Amino acid sequence: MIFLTNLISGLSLGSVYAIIALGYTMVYGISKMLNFAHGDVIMIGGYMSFVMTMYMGLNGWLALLVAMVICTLLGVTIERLAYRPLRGTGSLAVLITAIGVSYFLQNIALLIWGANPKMFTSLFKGMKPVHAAGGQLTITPESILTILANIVIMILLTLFVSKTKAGKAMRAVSEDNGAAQLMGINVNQSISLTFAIGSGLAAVAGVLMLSAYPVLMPTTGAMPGIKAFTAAVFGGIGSIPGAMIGGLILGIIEIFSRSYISTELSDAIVFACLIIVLLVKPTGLLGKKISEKV
Amino acid sequence: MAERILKNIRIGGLKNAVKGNDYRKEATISYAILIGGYILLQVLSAAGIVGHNLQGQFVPICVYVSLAVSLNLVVGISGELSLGHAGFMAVGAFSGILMSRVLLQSMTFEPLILIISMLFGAFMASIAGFIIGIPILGLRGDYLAIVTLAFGEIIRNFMNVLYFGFVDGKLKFAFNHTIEGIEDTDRIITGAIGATGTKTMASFTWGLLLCLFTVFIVLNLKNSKQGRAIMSIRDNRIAGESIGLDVRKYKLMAFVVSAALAGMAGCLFGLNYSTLVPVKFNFNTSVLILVFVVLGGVGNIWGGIIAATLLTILPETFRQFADYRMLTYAIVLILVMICTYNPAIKSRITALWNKVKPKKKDNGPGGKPRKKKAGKEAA
Amino acid sequence: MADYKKEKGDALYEISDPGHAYENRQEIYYNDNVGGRAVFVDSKEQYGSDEPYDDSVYIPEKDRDKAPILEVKGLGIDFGGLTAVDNFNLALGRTEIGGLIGPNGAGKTTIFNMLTKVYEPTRGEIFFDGKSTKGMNTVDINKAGMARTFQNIRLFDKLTVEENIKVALHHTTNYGLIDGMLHTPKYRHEEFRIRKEAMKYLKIFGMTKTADYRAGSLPYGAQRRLEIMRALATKPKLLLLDEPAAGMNPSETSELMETIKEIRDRFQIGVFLIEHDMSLVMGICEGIVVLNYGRTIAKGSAKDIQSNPKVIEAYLGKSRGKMEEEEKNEDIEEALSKGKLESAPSGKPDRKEDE
Amino acid sequence: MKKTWTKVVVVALSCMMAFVMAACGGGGSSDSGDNTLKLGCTGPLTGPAAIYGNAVKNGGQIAVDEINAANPDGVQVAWQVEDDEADGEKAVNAYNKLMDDGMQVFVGSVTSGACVAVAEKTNADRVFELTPSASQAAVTEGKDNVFQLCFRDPDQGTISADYIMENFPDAKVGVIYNNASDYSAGIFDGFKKEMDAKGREIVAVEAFSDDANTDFQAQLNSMKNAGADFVFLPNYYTPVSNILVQADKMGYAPTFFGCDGVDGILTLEGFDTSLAEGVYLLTPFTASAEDEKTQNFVNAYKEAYGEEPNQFAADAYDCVYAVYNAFNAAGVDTSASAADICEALVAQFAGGFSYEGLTASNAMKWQATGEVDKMPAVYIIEGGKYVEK
Repeated sequence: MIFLTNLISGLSLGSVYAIIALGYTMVYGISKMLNFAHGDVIMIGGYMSFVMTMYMGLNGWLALLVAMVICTLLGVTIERLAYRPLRGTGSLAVLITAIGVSYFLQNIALLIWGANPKMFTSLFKGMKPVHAAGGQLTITPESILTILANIVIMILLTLFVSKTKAGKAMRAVSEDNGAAQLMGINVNQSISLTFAIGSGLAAVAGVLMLSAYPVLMPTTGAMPGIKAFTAAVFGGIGSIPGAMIGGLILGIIEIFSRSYISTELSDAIVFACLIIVLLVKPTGLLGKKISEKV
Repeated sequence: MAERILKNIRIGGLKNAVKGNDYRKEATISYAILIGGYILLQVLSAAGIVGHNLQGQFVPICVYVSLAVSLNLVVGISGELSLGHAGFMAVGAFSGILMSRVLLQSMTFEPLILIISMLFGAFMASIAGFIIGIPILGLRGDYLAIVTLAFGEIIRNFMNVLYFGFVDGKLKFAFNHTIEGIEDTDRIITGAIGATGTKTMASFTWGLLLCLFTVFIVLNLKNSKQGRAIMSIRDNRIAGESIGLDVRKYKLMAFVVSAALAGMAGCLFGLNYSTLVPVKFNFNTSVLILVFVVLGGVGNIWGGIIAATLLTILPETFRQFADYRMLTYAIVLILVMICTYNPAIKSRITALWNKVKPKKKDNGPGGKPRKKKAGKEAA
Repeated sequence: MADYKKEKGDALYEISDPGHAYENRQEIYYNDNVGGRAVFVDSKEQYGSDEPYDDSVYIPEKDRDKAPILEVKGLGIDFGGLTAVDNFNLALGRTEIGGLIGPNGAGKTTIFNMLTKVYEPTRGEIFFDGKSTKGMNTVDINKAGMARTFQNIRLFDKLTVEENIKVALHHTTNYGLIDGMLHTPKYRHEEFRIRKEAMKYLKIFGMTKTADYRAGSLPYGAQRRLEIMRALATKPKLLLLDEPAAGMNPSETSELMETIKEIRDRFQIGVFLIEHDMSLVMGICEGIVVLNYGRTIAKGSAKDIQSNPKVIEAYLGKSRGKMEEEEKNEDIEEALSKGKLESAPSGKPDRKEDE
Repeated sequence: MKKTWTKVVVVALSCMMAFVMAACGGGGSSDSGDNTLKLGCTGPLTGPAAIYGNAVKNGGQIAVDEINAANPDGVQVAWQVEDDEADGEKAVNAYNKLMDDGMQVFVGSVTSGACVAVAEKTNADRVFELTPSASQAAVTEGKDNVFQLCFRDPDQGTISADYIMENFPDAKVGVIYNNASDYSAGIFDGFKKEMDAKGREIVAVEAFSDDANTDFQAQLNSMKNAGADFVFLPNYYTPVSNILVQADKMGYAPTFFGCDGVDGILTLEGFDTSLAEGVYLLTPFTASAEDEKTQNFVNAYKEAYGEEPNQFAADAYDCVYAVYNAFNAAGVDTSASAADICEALVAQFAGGFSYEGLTASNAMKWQATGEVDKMPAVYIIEGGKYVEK
């Protein structure tokens, strides 16, 4: 029973990672950059949702919608102002800029909302957790709905990328930027769209994460950001199903190592697993093989 | 066969050709900046012009300069992105502190203790670098970067559960819990609380020596058989293999030397403060060092020296902005990156500069119009 | 040009077997063109009626008293389900200049990649200098004495010309990491020596004045030349050149031809080259292999190849080849002997084998 | 080439600018004509620990404003807080900046790690130091000029252990602590020592780290499985609030016992205070205490900053008053050098000076080692309020 409880909480944590990782992986796929500010977009999404529910009195779901819109705009703005001027100058310059953006978002949140943490009200406040097996097994609505949300997002995203014109354009740009441009695809638009989707998802991930783990601070997004990045690499960065699998596995490893091995070293174990996977499969579980033309 | 030189060979004009790296010039500039800066600051300090705040940063500046130079060995010269440099710094710092505490039991001559501690820190960090280096060398690009990040975090995680201390004058070690029967004052490293009671020995002069040594090693290595091999592999791995370069060996070499130098710098850093916590060596610190390298120009040693100095001082100078300090820092960081790397803005600055600058003929020595090669450098 | 036998079926040679003195071997080496494996047969009667061509290997007379530098038996590689190269056989004399030609996408570079172990062959064996290269990697191959250049030039762009050659000399540069980091007297001595050596190569190729320039910023022709120099600096026994004349004008090409011959003569090594420029191939290659769709379609001297209908067909396409064979033959012969003939039937742009 | 020179110019210009700005900081001097005592403090105003630094900054400011308003003709107090991001290196930088600005007494640092690094400097520079909240033993160790106003971490652990053993003799005690936090690990250290010494078993010990401080289900499950019906939480209120929320979802309801770090949990914005019902905490200060002093402070704080003060703010408030009182008692002049003030204040603090403040039920006194003698009180949260036990 404990095993099952752990499994569910692992899947739920993993689902959060997976949704965040989607943003990482899509942005990486299309612009080959590590967007370290992605975690902080989650934090902004959380604050937005918090502000909407606490100060504006909006319903949680409506607040989520508003947060998604704001994060989408934020993501597009960041791309436009900070990343686009550096496109084509190599991943390092953009990486550092992304870190600058991350500092910026954290500090602006600190200035606006102060250093005191906020307790986030769960999106599923009305629902009660289910206890089974004499209190041994606990199923919280947050965990189940997070897992469900993850699956729905995955399906929608996969459909979007494979079926719609915009999605196909995105794939084309990730495959070959230059060729896509020659084929008349608006590369800027595709990249903006990717950032928009990734950031919108970040807001969803933020709200889901905070529903389960409610402490909201300006630095809330940093560590989940890094973990999700790890998850994206784990699954093969650039691959959408990879992000999902990577996120889930990472969440499960984290919870299980904490439960059965060591609470102190759980992060070390997560990262060690990542290294082992990369040793066996150098481009992650579902990553494309890198081949060099000779 | 007679020594016959092939005739009539046209190699084409060298109009567009660019002179290569001038090692002597690079070294001269680097040493001049270091020694000049040292003398300048010492004079200013003696004259009372430099305040406590800046004086207090002399050692950390030296440490960061040294870290930037050593990271440049991996990022610039070997061409791999490393996000775990702070991990090696941590290994060097904690093992160096440990060594200094042990030596202080029996020795009193501080310079010798400092040197031995730094060498020990470098040694331990190089071992860490070696262990980490072996598995990751088959990886490339961003995958290698994430693994260095992961290792940096693992090292820090382990530091959180490491305990060292003296019990009855003997060095004891524990893992995951406190040491039995230890007095507070005999603790050396206490898990997440870190190292306390360290005797501070670092000084600006030691910092300068560290920087000089690091620059000396890195520049020498660059201009040697090994350095050329490392750079060749960066420029073209397949061609490197085709002329018989053992890619793994040379990558490992760059990694280990860089780790050792980082360990040395970490040790000096550790011995500059009476306390040191493992959290100090988190991802942010790794990134900070990377920012020095990128801002100073990937592969450019003296650029890294200046960038490290500048970016260490910068947040302090922003104290007058009070609450907006770190926000200002973030904005400056973004703007500087865009200004130095965006092709359009860059060319505008260049044009502006050309108007001001006295005319010079031809490509001067050391000229490196990198144009759009930044992408390649980064890859 | 070195003398070698041109008659069909005549040019049999005695091959060496690893571990045995080649003199002891008396077997005659043929090739089963259909079965995909090299076989040893006593006579060529086994060949069916389906227009067998002689797949025996030509070795220039001057090299026949020595074991071939390179022997390839039944080499093949599959990518996924696709057979890129199949049943490739070759023997190359110690100081022979051999040519490998074929339309784009025929698998020429793939063969080079297999020889240098960039790709591990799926089938077949490679004997270099009498030793099987099984289990060797690219680095080992180079250490054993095979050096190559690349179709798309692969220089160490940010290093200077001189450094590019010094890197290639690293095996003979005798100092360790500590010497390198501290610049000990040993370092100085060795660096002085290899600098002189590097300059010697530059002098041979007339490129001394480029020594301090970045390799990546040199004009194209100089880059090609530097790549050859760099390969030579590893002191190979066999030099593989992948389209050395690509992008060169006719006069540069003829200079290159001289250079290649000069290299062979001066260093007494074998040269095996891929080239589309027929003037170069026909001009200097002593033995030529023609490849199409991963299979050998012809072997022999320049003259054999020029008149081989299969070669003509491969270069012009089947229907035209057959229908207009009579009329076209002469033109093609002319083209083959004089100029470039790069178009392939598939018409695909120059494909670089990958994955 | 052009690029290089562009860079050189940009870099050189900004370098010069930075040096000028940094050097300018050194212009301040201590002997300003007016009768002002310059207090300085460093604390995390940004980063994950920003809440503590900001509380100290604000709490100190309240005390300073009160003092300055009360004695317009007497000694005035200036209060300057610099950001140290809870990092030793930055703290030393911030301290040096304060020195440049003419600080005479150091009332910091806020966090232990940073404070130990700074204490080394104040000891060398002979600047009197009274820290509001750096509770590690190493802060004062071997430094005659450094005093603490807060409990030492291990002492809190010891007192907690004693209280638990006395009042909950049958409870099965589990502990969840932050092994990456010196505060938490320090308290646990003292707690475990005391429990071991008295032969009381701890049924389960689980740790977490700052990097993984969101999901506590594994730790809570482990507590549950070990049968712990009493969980000691020597943590700050942020993780504690998280733990309470998750325990509630799991349906796990042991008695929770926290230390002074838990104070503030009731005013956490958005927190459902019903979850904290029945939580014990051992703290020298709560904002709901009814004495006049506390109420005045709390009201002033709320008015100025729109939130309830936590223990850090109260500590800072006490620190400023303690230093101010001791300074007046010592009879030094504000024009004296920091070193002279230091000697006078050390003599006061080590010589039986006592101060009645917000953060102790008795009058605080200091030992020469820098430790404070004060008694904490145990509170229980009932009806959304701290009720003294």
